[in-house]
Amino acid sequence: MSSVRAAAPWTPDEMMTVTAARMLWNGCVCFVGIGLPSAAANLARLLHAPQIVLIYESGTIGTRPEVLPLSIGDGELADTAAAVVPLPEIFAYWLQGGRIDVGFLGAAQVDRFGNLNSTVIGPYARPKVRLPGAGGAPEIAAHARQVFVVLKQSARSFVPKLDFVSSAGFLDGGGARGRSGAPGAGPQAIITDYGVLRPQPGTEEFALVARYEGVDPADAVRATGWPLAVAERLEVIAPPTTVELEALRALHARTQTAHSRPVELPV
Amino acid sequence: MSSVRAAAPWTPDEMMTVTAARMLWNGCVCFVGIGLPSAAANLARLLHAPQIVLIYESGTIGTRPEVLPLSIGDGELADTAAAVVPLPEIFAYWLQGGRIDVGFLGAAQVDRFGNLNSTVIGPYARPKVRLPGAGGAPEIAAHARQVFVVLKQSARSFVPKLDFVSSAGFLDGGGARGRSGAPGAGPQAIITDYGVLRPQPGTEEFALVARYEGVDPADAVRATGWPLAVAERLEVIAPPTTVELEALRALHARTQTAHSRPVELPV
Amino acid sequence: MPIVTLREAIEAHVRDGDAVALEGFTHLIPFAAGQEIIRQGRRRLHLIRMTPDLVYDQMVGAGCARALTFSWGGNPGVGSAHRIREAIEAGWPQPLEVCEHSHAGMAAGYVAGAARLPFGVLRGYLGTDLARHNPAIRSVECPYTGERLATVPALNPDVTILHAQKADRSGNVLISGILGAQKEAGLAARKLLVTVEEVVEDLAAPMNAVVLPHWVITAVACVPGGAWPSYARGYYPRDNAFYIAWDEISRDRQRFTDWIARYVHGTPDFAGFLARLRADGGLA
Amino acid sequence: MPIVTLREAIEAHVRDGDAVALEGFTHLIPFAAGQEIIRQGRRRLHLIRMTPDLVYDQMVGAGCARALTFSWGGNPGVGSAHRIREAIEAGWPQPLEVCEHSHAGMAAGYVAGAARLPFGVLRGYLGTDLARHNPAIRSVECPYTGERLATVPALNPDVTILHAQKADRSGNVLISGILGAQKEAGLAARKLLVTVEEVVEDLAAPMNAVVLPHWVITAVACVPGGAWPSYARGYYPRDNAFYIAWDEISRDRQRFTDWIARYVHGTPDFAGFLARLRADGGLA
Repeated sequence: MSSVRAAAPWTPDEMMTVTAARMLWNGCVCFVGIGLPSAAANLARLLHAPQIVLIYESGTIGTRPEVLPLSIGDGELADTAAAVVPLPEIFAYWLQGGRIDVGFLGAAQVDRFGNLNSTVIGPYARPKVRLPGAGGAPEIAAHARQVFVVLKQSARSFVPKLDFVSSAGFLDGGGARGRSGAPGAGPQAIITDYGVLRPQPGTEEFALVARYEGVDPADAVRATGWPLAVAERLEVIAPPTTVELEALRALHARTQTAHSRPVELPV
Repeated sequence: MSSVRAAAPWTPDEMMTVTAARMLWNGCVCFVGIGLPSAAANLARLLHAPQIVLIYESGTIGTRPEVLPLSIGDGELADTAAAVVPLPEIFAYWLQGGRIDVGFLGAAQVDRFGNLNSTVIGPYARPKVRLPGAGGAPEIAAHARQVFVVLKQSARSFVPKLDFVSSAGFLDGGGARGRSGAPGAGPQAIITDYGVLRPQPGTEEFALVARYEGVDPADAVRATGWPLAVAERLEVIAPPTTVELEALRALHARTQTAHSRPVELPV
Repeated sequence: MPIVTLREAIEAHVRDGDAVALEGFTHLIPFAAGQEIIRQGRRRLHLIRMTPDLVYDQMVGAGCARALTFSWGGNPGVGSAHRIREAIEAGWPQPLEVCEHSHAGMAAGYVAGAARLPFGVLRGYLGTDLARHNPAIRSVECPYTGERLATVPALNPDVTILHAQKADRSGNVLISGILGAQKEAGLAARKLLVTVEEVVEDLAAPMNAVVLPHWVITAVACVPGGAWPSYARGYYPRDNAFYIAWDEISRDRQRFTDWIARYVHGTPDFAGFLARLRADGGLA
Repeated sequence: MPIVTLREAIEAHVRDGDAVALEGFTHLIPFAAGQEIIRQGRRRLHLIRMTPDLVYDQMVGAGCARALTFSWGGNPGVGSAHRIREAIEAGWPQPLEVCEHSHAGMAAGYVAGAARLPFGVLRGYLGTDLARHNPAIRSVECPYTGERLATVPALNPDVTILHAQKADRSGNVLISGILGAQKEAGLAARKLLVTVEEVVEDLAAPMNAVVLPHWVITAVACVPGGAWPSYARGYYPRDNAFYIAWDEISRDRQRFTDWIARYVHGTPDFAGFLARLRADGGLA
């Protein structure tokens, strides 16, 4: 396989993963969720951030999985961790203890202040769609020094008003979060399939500040349920390098192989 | 050594230890302190209560030491334990969790309601004698299903009024403890060098209910700083059997040998 | 602490209407026990679990539950827990009352339960709608700083059921690997049932390992494979293919009902369940 | 997380006036660190420790401390901590302010400190005089049951110092055996210093062992024997003879002062201390 060919096109997921990975620095303590955040954090570890500390809420601290976990508590995470502790300890001593630099969150909906809904579409008592729920998100959102949100943009996901606030971003903006007593600085980036949104000073409303190569910001605005502000100087995010893409694809390939091995029960 | 000769005289400590050991039953979960309680609990384990569960506040659960520990956290306790857990867990999940059948306590002073002082002689702010302090006692006294107190009788130790309440017995008696919200039943026996005192129904004041062979109850009364009530029918406690004495002395001898081995530092 | 069959353990210790927690966070999920509860037809259970995934999807869909206390409910890495969703969205097979927490809140509830405190404290639920919809989430004022902190009531299940790697013949149980809130949920319960992969002479537990002593356990049953399709570290890995297959099985009421009839009600026990699944090609 | 000498660690990270916790419950007591603090002449420390035994007897007698937070202070299995007693009873070498707890209360304070909560809750101090004399012991009302429960303020030392068996070259630390409140005290602190018996390539920590990752540790120093006369499981047992000998050494002001002068101030470091003690016949 030629690396030039392999690097040629990439999917939006790959672009988002690479963008998220680049935001993580060597030594960063990262509270990781399953899916794209886990891929991004491990990609960072395999490339520019070998000393990144990955913590999964299942209780694994400093884990270095060879393949990506499908669930938040795959055996691979425990087997390669520096420490495996009870789950209540992870939330009390490590997350609430203020030891997390970056928490990753996804959601079904985000609003202009980075508040997230992962609980319900429609009224809580009579849901149109019952989603899995908040899980670790409310306290990750409160306590991580900063939060990165990863979510594809659409009018359904980037909404003017959430059906339910599962975890707090900047609440109503304008300093409301700071006054709420939340220790962490809140969401500092929303990584989408168009680019990156960041909170604006003062208002704390998210605006598009960076776009991927080839993206028309007008498309990002159309894919947003509120009138999305666009920065005057819009940064352009470099496409995935060959090294990034190869590492990510190799990671996914290893993962695929490992997860498709049939399980043999010893009974 | 002839067992008859060995069994002939015994010390008050031996009589107290054997008496305490006999009060423990097979399967009993016992929160043990250092010294005589530890000897008694291990003697019971070696004789009639092989399934007794010994818990030391240092975090060792179900420990089966070959020799007695000098400190509450000797290595022997960890090496022979079913589980070794953090100390905060011992107090939260195991003691406060209501899992202890019997807690043993000593003290410098006891009053007629089984309240104990192990903190200070004289005023707290200007102590005549500053004692080590309460340690685990306040919560052992509150949470163990029952407490056994072990203390030699004298006017200095069996006092009409404590200088300081380190741990609660029946408070002022007459049901005060029950009203205080303490979950455990409180002190159910005080084992002394004269015999055994137990709380009387209603008043909850301790009275002498059993004496060792050869003890004149009038001596026990004279060795008590309050007008000690004596039960009408005073039980007589059988002297240590040969088996008990031999097991106890062998335990102490093993302990002595182990503890006098010189320590060699690997430096 | 007797070592019994799983059938005996469930018969003796799980009652209709009980508050029951099957814990295990991704790892060591007591699937065999959940299916035995279905097989025995328990009803009106209040199910408690941080992550009601397939094990409670089966129990809810089979009609065992009237209420659910949880913090995340889905098919991990796959999508929805369809049976739980349909119970909440459409009341099928019966309405499901929900008491919803965050992971941190629920963990604090188990910790309080294990310590026999009436409530747990956390700096949690800040700015969320969870407290608005769950009246169990309240607050206290710190007597030192004046800060208001969230509280959750202690979780004290009538019965907690865990799966673990090993028990010795006395019934001491060793749990190794990802622990979730298993120990706390176990110590918080009035009764604790444990299924294990094997019963051994000597646990050979390393220093400071997680061991539940026999005298806090109500009954142990030996059920090899009892965590499948989740995993037991040292015995078998997670069967990701079944989690993915479950999405199809559970999406449709009838297909789900047929699956329960054939594989759970149609088999005498978990060994029979695994044998039929293997015969049908659903297991390697 | 650098691996440094103990002298460097204390010089850089322990300041006059700091709140300092040397933890370790009978096991792994950081004696070498306590003596290095004496050697460097630190003053006005607020010493925090559940069981201020010989290590704080030495520091208090040497004049390092102005305050003591504790729950049991003595010479375990032997008797009084004479220097601590004389500081409290007679103000020598200087008055010692005390903040006194029970073990359960102090443990709850460390747990709260590690979790960055402002207070810990326990059903404790019931019917005792401790709360009467320690204004830090307060209460909250349970928002569910109305029960009043005791509270203790979080313990958050400026510096916690621990001794452990091993560190690897990255500074990850393994603690094995009796743990006390070491992990909680370590995570509650603003700075965490650890002395270890040895630095190894691979910790070889068993699953679920207690490992403090390098990034929560401020500095590690390798000090073989650094827990003597307490013990380090796997390395050397407790030197009970020295605990007994200390009773005589510490009973008299002058004899104590001479001992500190000869063995602590008169030696450059802990290796020198052990060598002199051995030369004098005080160590096998």
